[in-house]
This record gives sequence, C-alpha cells and structure tokens, in this order.
Amino acid sequence: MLELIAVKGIYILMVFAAAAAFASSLLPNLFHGALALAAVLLAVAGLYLSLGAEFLAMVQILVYVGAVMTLVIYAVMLTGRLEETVTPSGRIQRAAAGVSCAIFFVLVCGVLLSTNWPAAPGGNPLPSVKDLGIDLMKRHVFPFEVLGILLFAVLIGALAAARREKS
Amino acid sequence: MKNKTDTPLTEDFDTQTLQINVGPQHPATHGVFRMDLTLDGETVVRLKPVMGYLHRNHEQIAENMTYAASMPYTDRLDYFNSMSNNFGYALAVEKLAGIEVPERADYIRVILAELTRIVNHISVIGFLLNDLGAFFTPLTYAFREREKILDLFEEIAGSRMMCNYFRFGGVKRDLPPGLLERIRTMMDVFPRFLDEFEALLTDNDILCLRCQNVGVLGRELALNAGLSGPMLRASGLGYDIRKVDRYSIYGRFDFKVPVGSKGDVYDRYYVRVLEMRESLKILDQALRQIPSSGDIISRKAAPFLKAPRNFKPPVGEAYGRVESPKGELGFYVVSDGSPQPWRYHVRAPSLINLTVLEDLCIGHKLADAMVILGSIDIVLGEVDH
Amino acid sequence: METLFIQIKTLLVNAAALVLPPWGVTLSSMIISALAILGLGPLIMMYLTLMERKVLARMQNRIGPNRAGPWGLLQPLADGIKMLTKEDIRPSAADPLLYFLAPILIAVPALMVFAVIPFGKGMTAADLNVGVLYFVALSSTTTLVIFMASWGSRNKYSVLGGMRSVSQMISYEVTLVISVVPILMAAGSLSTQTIVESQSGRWYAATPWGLLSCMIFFICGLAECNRSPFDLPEAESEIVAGYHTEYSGMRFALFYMAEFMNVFSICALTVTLFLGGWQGPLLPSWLWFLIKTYLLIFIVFWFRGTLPRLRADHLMGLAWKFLLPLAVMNIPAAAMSHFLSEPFSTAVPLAILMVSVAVLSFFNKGYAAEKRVYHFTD
Amino acid sequence: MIFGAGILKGMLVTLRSFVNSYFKKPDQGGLFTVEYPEKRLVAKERFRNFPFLVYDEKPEDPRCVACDICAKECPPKCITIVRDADAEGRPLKKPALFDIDLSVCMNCGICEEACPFDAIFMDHEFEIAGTERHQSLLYHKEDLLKSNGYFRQIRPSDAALIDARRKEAEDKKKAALKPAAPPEKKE
Repeated sequence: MLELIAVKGIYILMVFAAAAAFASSLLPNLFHGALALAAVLLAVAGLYLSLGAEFLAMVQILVYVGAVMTLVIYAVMLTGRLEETVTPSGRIQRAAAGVSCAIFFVLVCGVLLSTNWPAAPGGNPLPSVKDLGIDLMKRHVFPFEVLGILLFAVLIGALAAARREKS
Repeated sequence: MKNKTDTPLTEDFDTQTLQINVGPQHPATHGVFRMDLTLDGETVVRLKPVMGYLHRNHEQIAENMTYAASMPYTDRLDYFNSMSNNFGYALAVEKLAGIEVPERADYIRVILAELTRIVNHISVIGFLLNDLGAFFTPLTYAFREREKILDLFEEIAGSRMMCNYFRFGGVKRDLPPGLLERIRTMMDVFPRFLDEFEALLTDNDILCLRCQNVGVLGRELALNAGLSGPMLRASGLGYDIRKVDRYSIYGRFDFKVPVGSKGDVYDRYYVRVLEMRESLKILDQALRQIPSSGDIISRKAAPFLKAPRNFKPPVGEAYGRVESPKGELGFYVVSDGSPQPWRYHVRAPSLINLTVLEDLCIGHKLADAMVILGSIDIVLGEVDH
Repeated sequence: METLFIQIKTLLVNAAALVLPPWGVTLSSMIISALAILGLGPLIMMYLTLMERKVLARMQNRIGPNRAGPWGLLQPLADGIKMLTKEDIRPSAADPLLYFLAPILIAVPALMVFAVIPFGKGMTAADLNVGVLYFVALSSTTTLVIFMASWGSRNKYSVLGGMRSVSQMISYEVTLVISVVPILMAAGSLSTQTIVESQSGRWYAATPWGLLSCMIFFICGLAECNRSPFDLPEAESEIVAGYHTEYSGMRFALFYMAEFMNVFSICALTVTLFLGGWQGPLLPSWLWFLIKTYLLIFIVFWFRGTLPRLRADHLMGLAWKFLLPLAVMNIPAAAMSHFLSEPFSTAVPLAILMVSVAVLSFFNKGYAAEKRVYHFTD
Repeated sequence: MIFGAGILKGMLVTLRSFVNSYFKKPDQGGLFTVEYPEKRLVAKERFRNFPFLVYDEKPEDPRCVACDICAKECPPKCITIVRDADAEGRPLKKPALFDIDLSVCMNCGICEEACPFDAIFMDHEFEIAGTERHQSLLYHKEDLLKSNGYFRQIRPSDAALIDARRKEAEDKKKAALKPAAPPEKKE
C-alpha cells in the first residue's frame, strides 16, 4: 500500500513538474515564470527523493532552488520595472522559442529512447553519501579539481568586474 | 585594458532610482516629519525634508496675547526641554522690560536648565540608538533616568513636561522644601548610571561602525548653515552661548565645553555624553552656591503675576538667547507699549540644524539617513512652531 | 521519564495496530510524528514570543506582559485571537496569488526542518542520513518565499526589505554550510542523530575548531533567520517592517511564526551539532536538549536586547571578508586535529586559527572602532 | 583591540539588568515600574492637571464671583463665564454658567495664578478619559465645583496658606466693619 502511494506520488510529481514547466514558459509575467521554474526544480527534487536519492534531492534544492533561482529572480528584479513586469514577446520570438523547444524535445526523447538503461542491482541499490564522497575524491578527482579551478576563475572574474565598477 | 573601461559599468545597466517617502507616519521619524528620499539601490542620492505637519502658528498666537500668556506656549516648542524654552523667553522679555532677576531665582533657573539638558541629551541618545536598531534597551534606560528628573520637575512646577515655571523676573514659586537634597541624591546616582550607559554603548563595536565617519559635518558647512549647539561643537567649534554670553549667572560656574573632532554621528553622540557630565559639574556648583532663601521674583515684576494684562514693557525690542540643549534658542520680542508683543519671533535651533540634513545624508545608505536624522536631534514642535 | 514521549507514541501506534492493517500502522506512526511536529511548531512559536517579550522587558527594566493569566502565560493566546480577528488587508496593487501564497509557504520549510531535529534519544521524527543537508536545503528555499512576499506586496519598503534579505541570506548561507563541514568530517555522517551520538565523549564545541565553527554557525544562523543584530530585512527604523510591511492579521502571524520557528531550529541545530545535542547526565535526554536550546535562545534575545543593527555593507563585509575565510581555514584546522595526536591535535588547530584571526583582523582594520580623544574649551 | 570586546561589555550591562530585575530593589537597579491601576504613585502636591472651582460651605455659593479675569487670561481661551442675575436682572456675584472645555485647556495654571479670589485651582484628577470627545470633556459648573475640604486634601500646604490668608482678610474686613456697624446692631 505504501509503495502504491509512493508510486502514485511519483506520477503526481511528474504531472506537477510538467505543468509547472509549461507555466514557466507560458506565463506572461517574468516573475511568475521564474517562480514556476522554481516549482519545477522542487518537483524534480521530489522525484529524486521518491527514487531514494536523498543526497541528490537535497543538493538539487540547495543549489538550484536555493541559489540559482534566487540569482535568477534577483536578475529579474534588477532588470524588470517593479510596476510593470509583463514582458511583451513578439510573434517571431514565440515561434522561434516553440521551434527550438520542439527540437530540444525531440533530441532528448531520442537520447532517452536509444540509451540502454541498466537495471539497478539488488541489495543496496544506491551509493551512500560516503561512497559518493570517496568516488568524487578518487575516481573523479580530475574533473572535480578542474571544476574547482573554473569556479575560482569565475570568482576572480566577478571580483574584477565589481572592482572596475567602483573606479 | 584601462582604456576600454572609461565608461563605468553602472552606465551599462539601466538602473532606476527609487523614490520613497519616509514619514510622516513611519516608525523612525521623530514626530510628523517626512523625508522625501531618492535612493539608488540603498544609497541616498537626494533628500528633501518636508515639514510643517505640526505647524501651530506659534508666533502669530503669541502676538495676539499678553506676554505672560505666551509662556505656556513656549513649553510646547521643544517639548523635551520646556525649562530652557521658558528660560529663553523670560530672558528676552526681561531684557525688553529691564527687569533684574533675584539671585536665588537665577540659581533655580540654572539648576533647572541644566537638569533639562541632561533630560534632553539622555533621551536623544536613547532615540539615536533606537534609530540604530537597538531594540529600545538604551531608550528605556534613558527614560528611566529621565523619569527621575521629570518627577523633580513635577514637584517643582506641577507638570512633568509642560513646566511653565519661569516668570518674567524670576520663577513662579519657590522650590518645595527638601527638593535641593533630592536633586543632590539624583546627582549622586546619575554618574554611575552614565558609566553604565556608556559601557553599554560607547565602546560597542557595532555602534562605532555605524556612527564613526557617518554623516560628517564639516566645520565650514556647520558655520555657514548657522548651526549651533552640540551639532556645531561636534564639528570642532567650541561655541557655547553659556560661555559667549555668560547670561544669567553662568559666568560664576567653572565648566568646560566639549568639542568633537570629526563632526560625525559618533562625535555628536559623545559630545552629548560629555556635556551631561559638564552639566553635572554646574549643578554641583550651583547646589553649593545657591542662597538658602531670598526673593524668587523681582519686586518690579511681582505685581504682574496676578495681573498679566497690566504688564506693558516700554517700546523697544530685545533678543534673548540661551544655549538650549539643541542649540541657540533665541526669542526676539518687539514691544509697542501695549500688553501684547508687536512682534514675536523664535529662532528654533532644531529647524536650523535640520537644514543640513540633505548635505549630511547624500551618499550614505538609507539606514544612515535615519541615524543622521536622529543625531541632529530635532523636535518637531520646535521645527514647525 | 527518559522515554516518555517514545512510550506515548508506541502506545498510540499499538492501539492503531489493533484496528489497522500493517501499512496503516506505519502510516499512523508517521502521522503521529508529523502531528507532534505540526503541533509543536506553533506552540514553540507562541511561547517564544512570550519569552522574548519577558526577557527583553527584564533587560530593559520593565515587567513585560503580565495581564493575561498568571505571569502573562495566556498572552500568546490573546495575541493569537487578536491576530485571527484582525482585518485581513490586501493592497489593491498587490499580486493576489503571490501575496496569498507567500505567508503559507514561508511556514512550510520552517516546520519541515523540525523533522530532523533530534529532540532526544531516538526522538527524531525522520532520521534522514542527509539530515544536515536537508536543513540547509530547506532553509535556502526561504529566500524565494521572501522574494514572493516582497514582490507580491508591491511596496517599496517591501522590495527593499526583500532585496536586503536575499543578499543577506545568500552571503550567510555559504558561510553557514562551510562552518558545518568540520563537524561532518569529524562525525563522518550527515545524520543528526549520528552526529549527536559521536559527541558522547566530548562536545565538538570543546575543541578549538569546533568552538569557532559553533560561533560562526550561530552567527550565520542569526543572520539566516533575520534576528538582531542582523535584522536588516525587517529593520523597523528604516524600512518599516521589510518584506512583511503590507501583511496584517493571520498572514503576518505566519511570518512571525516562521521567524520564531527558525530561531528555534537554528538554536536546536547548534545544540545538535556542537553542544552535544541531547547528551547530558541525570536528566532525561529531551530535557537536556530543551535546556541547551532555550539557553541559546536566551542568548538570541540577549543580543536583541543589547545590540544595535548592522548596516547592509558591514553585514556583507562581515560575512565575506571575515567569517567565510575563517570558516574555510577552519576546515584544514579540523583536519589537522583529526590526523594529529594529543597535545598537537589541540595546539596545531589553535595556532592555525589564531593566525588566521590575526591576519583577517589585519585586513579588516577598517571595521575596527576608532579611539577618539575629545578636548575641551573654555 | 579585539572586535567584540565592546559588545561583550554592553552585553554584561543588559545581563546585569536582567538579573537585577528579579533580585534587586527599584533604587538599586531593580524594576522601576509601578503597575498603574493597582498601584499608584502619590501625586506631587503641586501637580496640576485641569482646573476646578472651590466652594466653602455649599456648592451653590462658590468662591467665584464671575469676574471673568481667568477667562481673559486663559491663553487658549477655554473658559466661558456668564454672570448670574437675580430676579430683577441685577448681576449677582456668582456665575450662572462656568464652562471649561478640557479638550482645549492646556493645564498651564494661569487661571489659578490670576484669580484674585482663590476660587479656581488646579486639580489632581487625571482619569477623565472617555469615548466621547465633545460633550464629555466640556465641564460645566456642576462638574467643576469641589469643596474646600477636597482642596485641603490634595494640596494641604497650599490650602493652609490660602485659608490663613482668607481668614486674615476676613478678620480685617470684620475689623473694618466693626466701627461702622457695631455688633449689637447686627443682632
């Protein structure tokens, strides 16, 4: 019964995520759209959670909802006028957006269908947080460090930009 | 690289300024005062003080009634220091009518004026800290001590804030018995309180951070804007009317005028603390020197207590000024020989000190604007008289 | 006494087992825990308001609420009734959906955090193995809700408050997470229950790196839940009430509730991570936990009663220029203590940290108070 | 200088206040509050709030002679007096109407100072709050009249002075009357 509820929950989350995704792209109000995007990300985190990937779910919330979305909304608030937030979008823009979305959708579907998904092994199906950490520090240490350097460079770049503004 | 960046980055962004009205109903404004602020982000780029919400036509009212009847109205100018207001008005009219004040009355006046100064400074610091965001603690401490002094005022004058105690040529009634001892007791406790208060505030790193180098008022600007009082002294000018005019009997006391160096909010705060300590010194001397008995109102003026309508100063004009806790409080009275002043004008220190608000605030943050306003120490009753 | 609450729960679950199928028992066990937390949140909030008012009053030489019930104990109820019966005002320009949703959403993460707090031995509603991360993730979502409230109200004060709040939360979030890392390293787990158990010998706050971590975590936590001296987003002397300026009645109460529940959970987390959680001699574990938590809450109120507010730029400076580097330096210090043996395991981290504090203080000289000399004229 | 030393000092002050509020007496740093409706501070003798009229024996014979001086001197002009008249229309030395608008009165006490007949004094009564702001704050003669006994009670030393002065004046008046009208005739 509980499993049943969980499975139903997954479907509910999926539908919710899809609906929110549509809302985020269709809502005329930029701010509403951004919030709908946050809802999508939360729903995805919920999906991870229902699949037993707790760590991933938390990181999803922390990084995407907590940090990235905040920055997005910050940007929206800085650019958009506070009084009138409805962003007019021209017909060509809409058409272009629709076409690019369709292409992306087809591509993703193609990848999804062509991949051979391995079934999770029985027993302990998911690596623990500790395993993840060890994996990150041993097997994937090179990309990890490269990413670190990249982020550091970004940080310095941002600092430089901010300093330039001052002078 | 440098050549490419001669346009500042901010010009690339379409930044908007934000106009907000702080007041007349706002938790931080001191009375019904409105600041029309234009903010760039949180930085103040323009500030327009809007006043007049409490305008009461004070001067016109005074020109339409007897000299004595204006006395209770002066209480309501700077309602924190009715004693100093009374003092200034009494001095002006005494000058006009040529009335001498008996010695004991003079001492009583000085004692009360200095107590008022303590009341004012302690509450100003309390309010300043409230503007800084300390949740009422310094204010409640300050008000506790203020309460003790106001109790003394009530005993002397019958009212805590609207004292209406000074009369031309003296004071309304003699001090009640035993009052000088009570003032003495209060004075013995007060320095200890002041030490505690300073321990709470003076070295507080957050307070220093918020107040030092904020709202710096240069000497030049202070002079040009005609400021007076602690505002001017914090900017480095030791101008104190008690020293300059030596009005009343201030010449007899040994006290010093504290002077700030930078003219920022911190200096304005600390100069007030030091002034309180100096006031205590004056009080101490006055309590020792005061004659134990004597007239409290000059013989010449006494009859007019009962019949204010008969008080007709000779034709002429006079300007009486005192060092009120907020600055130079002046009363200008012109007599045409009738029982009513022909012209009556108040030089309100709050109003004149407020004129520099915009200069002090521009370039600072919104939060600083509130603190600067608090450090100027205005009372709207006086600004909008 | 020790297992009082657990026994009550077992009793209820057993009673449920008589009538329900096995899955229903599991479900009812979950529901009981959830209800306990749902009831606990508002209760804690109500009495924290009373406690805050009492403590502040006493610090300010006042009495505080004492009219409703003995010692004012019914005051929260009176406040609640007042809030409920107040007119619900919505500004005509406000965005109806966001304005309506924000107060509800803000209470959700605040309540959900309670799930991972170990109130006593075996008294964690959901002992997730990512407990600490769960807490951090949930509290980071509050930012969005504050944005919704501030933008939805269409009030300039609200927007200013929202901006302040978000920049503050982003800055302190980073430091907060990094300050927890040494503890996670030492405990080797993200589960709150395990972290508490790993402190049976010595509290983490009793080590130099742990103490520093604890202080940074607590300070950042204060900033996260907008408490004095970091209460800029709702600075009443500047921007009225910040993002909840336009809210009244029950909606305002929800914001208020979220704030107090956040205070509680920050203090509870500090106790859990650094101060040994529910561990303590003699008294039952949950009582120890509550005592420690309420002591920390007292400190929060104490700060509020004493300190003026920081300014936005100082706040950012403190976070980025001082706390963050210090928290980062704390990680190698903690690692040192892990690999070295006594007495070096204390001395080396201490040395590292003292040097970093000295260096950082040197670079932050601008924030130090100036000593002023005043002269007198005659 | 360590950042935070000043903060700690300040926190000690508030902590001391917190502890003292439980264990110390008001004059040593304990609670300063007087809980108002249950406990009251004793009003200072000179405390002045709103004016009242004094009568000696009965309320029908107030000391007030309706001379209108107080109404003229009152800075905000809150006193209205109409002199009483007897059946033939000759003015009597007492007021028919004596109204004080307390919402206008500013408690300055000038009426008390100006009154040559010791008829109007400042009261200690301050709990006059009401839900109606026009009629309930317009005090008529009946509301204002209070006995000399009440005045003695609230301001004992002032009352003693004034009573003595009045008695002296009365004695003088009697003495002045004596030669003109011997007591035998009066009886």
